[in-house]
Amino acid sequence: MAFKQITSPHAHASQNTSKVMQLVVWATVPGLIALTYHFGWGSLINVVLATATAVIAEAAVLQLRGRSIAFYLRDYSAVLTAVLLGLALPPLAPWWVVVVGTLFSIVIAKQLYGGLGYNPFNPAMVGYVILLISFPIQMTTWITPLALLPDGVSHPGIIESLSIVFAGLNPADGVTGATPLDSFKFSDGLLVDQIYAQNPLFSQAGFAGVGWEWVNVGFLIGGLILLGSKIFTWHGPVAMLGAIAVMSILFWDGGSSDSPGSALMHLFSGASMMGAFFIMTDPVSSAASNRGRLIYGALIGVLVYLIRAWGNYPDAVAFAVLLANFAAPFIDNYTLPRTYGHIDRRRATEKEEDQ
Amino acid sequence: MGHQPNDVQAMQEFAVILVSSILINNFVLVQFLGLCPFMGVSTKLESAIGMSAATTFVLTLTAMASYIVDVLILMPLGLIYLRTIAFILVIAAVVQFTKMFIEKSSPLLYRVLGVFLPLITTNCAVLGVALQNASKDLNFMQSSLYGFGAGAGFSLVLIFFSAMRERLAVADIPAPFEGAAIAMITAGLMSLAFMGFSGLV
Amino acid sequence: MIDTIAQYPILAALIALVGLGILFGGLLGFAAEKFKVEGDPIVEQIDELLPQTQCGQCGFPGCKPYAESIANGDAINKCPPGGQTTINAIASLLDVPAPELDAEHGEEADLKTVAYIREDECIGCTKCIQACPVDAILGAAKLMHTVIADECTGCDLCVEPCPVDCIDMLPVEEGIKEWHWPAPVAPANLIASDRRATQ
Amino acid sequence: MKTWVTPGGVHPPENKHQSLTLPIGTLPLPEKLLIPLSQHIGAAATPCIEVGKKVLKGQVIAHATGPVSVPMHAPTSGTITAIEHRPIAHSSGMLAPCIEITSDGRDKWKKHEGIADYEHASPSTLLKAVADAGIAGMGGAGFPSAVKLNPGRQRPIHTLIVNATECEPYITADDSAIRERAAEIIEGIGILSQILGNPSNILIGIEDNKPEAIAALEPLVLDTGIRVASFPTKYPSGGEKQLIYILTGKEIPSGDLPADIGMVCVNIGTTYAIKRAIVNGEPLISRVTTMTGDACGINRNYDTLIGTPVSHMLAHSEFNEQACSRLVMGGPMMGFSLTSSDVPIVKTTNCILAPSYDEIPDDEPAQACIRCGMCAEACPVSLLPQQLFWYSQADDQERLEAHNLFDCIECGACSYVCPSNIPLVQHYRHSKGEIQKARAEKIRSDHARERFEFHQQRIEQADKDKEAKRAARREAAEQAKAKAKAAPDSAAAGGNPMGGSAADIIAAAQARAAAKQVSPEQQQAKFERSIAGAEMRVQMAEEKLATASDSSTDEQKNILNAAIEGAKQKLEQAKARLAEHVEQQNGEQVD
Repeated sequence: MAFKQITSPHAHASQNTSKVMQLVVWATVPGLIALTYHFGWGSLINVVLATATAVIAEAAVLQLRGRSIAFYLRDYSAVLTAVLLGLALPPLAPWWVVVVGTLFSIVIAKQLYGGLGYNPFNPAMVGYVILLISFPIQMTTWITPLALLPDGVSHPGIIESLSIVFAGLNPADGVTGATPLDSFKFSDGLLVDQIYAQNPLFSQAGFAGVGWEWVNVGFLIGGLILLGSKIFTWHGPVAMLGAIAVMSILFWDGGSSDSPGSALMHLFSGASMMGAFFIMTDPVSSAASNRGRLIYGALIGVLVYLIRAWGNYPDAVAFAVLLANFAAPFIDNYTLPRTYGHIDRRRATEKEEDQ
Repeated sequence: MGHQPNDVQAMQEFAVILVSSILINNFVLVQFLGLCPFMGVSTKLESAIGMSAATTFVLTLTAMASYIVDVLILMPLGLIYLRTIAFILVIAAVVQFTKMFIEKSSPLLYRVLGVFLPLITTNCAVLGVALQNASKDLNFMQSSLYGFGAGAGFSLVLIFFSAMRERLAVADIPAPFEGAAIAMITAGLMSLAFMGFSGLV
Repeated sequence: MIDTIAQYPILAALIALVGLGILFGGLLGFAAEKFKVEGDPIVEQIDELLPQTQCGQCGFPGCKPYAESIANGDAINKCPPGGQTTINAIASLLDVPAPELDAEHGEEADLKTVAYIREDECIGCTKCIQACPVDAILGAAKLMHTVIADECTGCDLCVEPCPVDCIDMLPVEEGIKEWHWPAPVAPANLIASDRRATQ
Repeated sequence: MKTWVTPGGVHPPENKHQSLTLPIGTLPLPEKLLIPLSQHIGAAATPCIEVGKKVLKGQVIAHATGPVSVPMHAPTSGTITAIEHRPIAHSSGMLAPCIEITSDGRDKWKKHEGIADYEHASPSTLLKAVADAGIAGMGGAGFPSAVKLNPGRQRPIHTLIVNATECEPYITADDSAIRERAAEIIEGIGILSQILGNPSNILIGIEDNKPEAIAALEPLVLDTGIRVASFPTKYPSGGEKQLIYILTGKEIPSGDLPADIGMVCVNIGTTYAIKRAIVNGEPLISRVTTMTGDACGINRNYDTLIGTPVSHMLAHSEFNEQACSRLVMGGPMMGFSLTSSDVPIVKTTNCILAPSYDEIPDDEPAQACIRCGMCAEACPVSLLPQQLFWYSQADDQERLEAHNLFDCIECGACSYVCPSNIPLVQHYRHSKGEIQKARAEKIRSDHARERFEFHQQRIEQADKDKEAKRAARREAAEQAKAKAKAAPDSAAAGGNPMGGSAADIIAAAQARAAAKQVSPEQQQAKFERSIAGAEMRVQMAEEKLATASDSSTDEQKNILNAAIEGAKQKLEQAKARLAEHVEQQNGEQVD
């Protein structure tokens, strides 16, 4: 009788990459709901449009490379990238913004490097940064949160939203506005308390910024679900959020006009939570070991704060993630865990074992 | 901030120069200077570290030497128009000196750096530092620091980049993009990320 | 003095540049003396990476001379016994791109071979003994010779001189102790890779 | 009792209940048994019987080769029918030397008895008995027990750990052995302790998923100093290094053995074999093996003779080949797949697993590694499997070693959790093999270099020697030549009457030099002798001519005449030279 020669182990856990990716996609739902509730249909349209673009782009590249399209599409990584990019883009952004960003994400940042598993940079963030630098106006036009809409104005309905996105119609007055980080950054000469009192984005907020705080809570919930299902370890997100908190407490000067803002505001504004749980946890482009992820996360946190506080960009998660991606392979070389039976950690560049 | 004591102010100034030269005006990723060693010596981490050390050394030394030549010789004699040629002379001498030093102290590094070591002479980053120093009217300390910062910035991105390229060596990159092509794309994406530093300081 | 010179810009420029030249020339002259280098330790490192078959397929009488030649800038792809692995290792040492094996010097053998003398046919001429670069052949004039298989590098230098063609290069058999798992192969229909197609 | 927790680990479904419903059984005697000569780590045993010979059960059929080796014994009585290469239980599916015994069906033991009064026997006597019984570690690695139990004086053993962990799913061989043979096992541990010089600490490490086994052991260890340490179930806890850490919190330094930190770890099956060897005098010829998996109708443990073909076992377990997805020797995590069911059970075989496709489906194609890090979380020795995989693909041996590839115990936890179905362990095994090959080649090439350098030196030396010899010979030749020149040999001197002036001078000088050495009287005698000789030759030639004149042809006569003429000439010359010589002598005397 003849049998197959197969390497051990023979047993296999039920987890697989497609399931992981799908779970991450589902975990964005609380955040998406919050976005849709507070900012209208725009985000949902972004997500759908980006997903369609991503799947087509990925299939096209795979076709060009002569790979099995079905096999690679089934890993859902393109969908995940598109969903994350769609969530990060401003709602009701023109369709070409979404399409261009997604194309850059999938084609340049992912497929040129060989596809899933090989991309050194987070594809969604590459797409985002390219858009931010190329189309600053479209990228900084946000929607006013539901609670702050002027009387008689509401978010555009689904049909109207579609025509804004695809036909270039202008949304009604008052529907677009600044984000909390934006308005905070450009309120020079005002004390923090004054900003909080004068700007409805803060004065009518629960604890950080109208609408935004709930979006962040939504992503936090999704992130905790993923953490609970052991999709990633706590090291990265905790290090990143911790670093943001520590930096903002360190530089909180009691609320002077130079103050870059409170820890609470930084943690629950902009893309903090989404960055911490959905962007920087992208394992492909992050550091490999737990210790490496602590350093990697902290680096992102520090960079986010630095750029938010003193740089030109009000939100900095995308830049910070890309910069940390750049550093990740280097971090990996010097953060190997201590292996059983060894006294010290080793460096990846070590030539021979020191006996 | 004008009321703060002088040394604190000086310290802040130095910090600004460093941050500016390392991150915001990074010679490679923002000013696009010194790209040939950046692409050429980044396939291996070890040689990248060696190249970084050599370049930083040369940059600092050149910044100092060119300052001295500029202030003590060119300015008094009204020969500012000779800056470029005088600086090139300075750079050539410093690089040659570094080359001899490395050849003696680390033959393998010497071999690994190969043609790029003498090429530091023509590394535009070096001349760039000397000329920028002169045009910015920095003093001796500031010039040296600027030179060192430029070297540190170069080292930072070169070392990170080489660690990344080592990883890319295994990636399943489409054939037309293998090697230098994907490295250029990576450098481009990096430079994109470095735009995030603009406005800092 | 400075004023005088400053009045004649050409003179000033001349003096400044010549002065600088002399200054740096002196400095470099001093450095050249101080950091004088003798010998080339890289040869040893290259020699370490060569397979030491001493087969001479590279055109040099042994591995060491080839190592010296590489250190002096010769091509690194002339060693068929080492094959691509050796080329890659040297390329990595010298940090140059790894070329493919130069077919002019021979092809990389898939299997390691050792010489084997058909002892019945051996006439005891000692020609192969003289050809062997590692003294792996035992025997004396008019007596049958034999190869010490463990010492044989598989260079096949002994095959040519044998007047009765009684030397075969036989592949070394891989026993159960030498066996190790092959690398897993990706399913063919998934990776119809463009990368491999170009190679 | 305090236990420690190893990093990583996984919790695969245990699947142990199937094979525990029935007690340990025995199989009918197989017709043919196949005993591989290498069932252990170390040198293969050397056969000491010939084909055709009859053997009794327990009789030695192969001797140990060297110190790290074990002998083999006939598992049953019968005839040796072959000593040749056969497929054995090895991942490669390759052949290896085996001894085949055709059973005579009588299963007749050779005479055997244990060591009476073993409690008072010396450790060396006991060790010899263990070695002679052919016992090698039965947990999986198969390290010769007698070697392991003899760490030497400089490594005193303070802790003896008995490994009853059996952390792999499906396997219940140790569990059922403890349930049924606890007393004998404890006796075996006592013997081990005696051999090791009564270590202060004796622990039985067992996972808490075997409550029956723990219950069987606990009453027996009271007042023996042995402690039963149970700890939470996790795979892999049964690795020697892992178990030592779990029980003592100590790590074995990389590359060292447990004995280097004063510990010895022995599988619980081995302790039973040692008891049987010492007390009953039985060599290791059978072991408990689990037969399990859904492709078999009967799942249970068997007391199997070493050498029993797997096919025999399957045949008695209602095996359904169509339903079987693969055939595994060992457990689902570390066992290796068998390509043929003809291979025999060996001393290290604790389980034969014949799973159905539902239990263990065919492997799915590997997807890209997304560096998710689940493997690193599962790794029990804190490696970074994703990095190892990356460098294994790149064949970057330097980085692999820097990432401690050789500390990988190949437990398979990383592959088990990998969401992309990457056969990580196979990558590591491949890379380990490649690195070992490279190391061996490095040694070979260094050796070749030495030999080449020596060769060159030798050639150089030989050339030098040759040159020196040639120089010496040249000198000797010149001297000889000088002698010859000086000697007024008739042919030499006479053949050259009109040489060049320079040559004449030299010849003269040489002649003078020679003349000084030879006394004139001697020379005169020599000349006279040559004259006498020449006269003789002339005479003989003339006689010949006289006798030949009647019968010979003109031609022959001419030759003879010429010879006479020549001889006469020589005679003349010799006379002339004598005269010259005498004249010279006189002249010299005058001078």
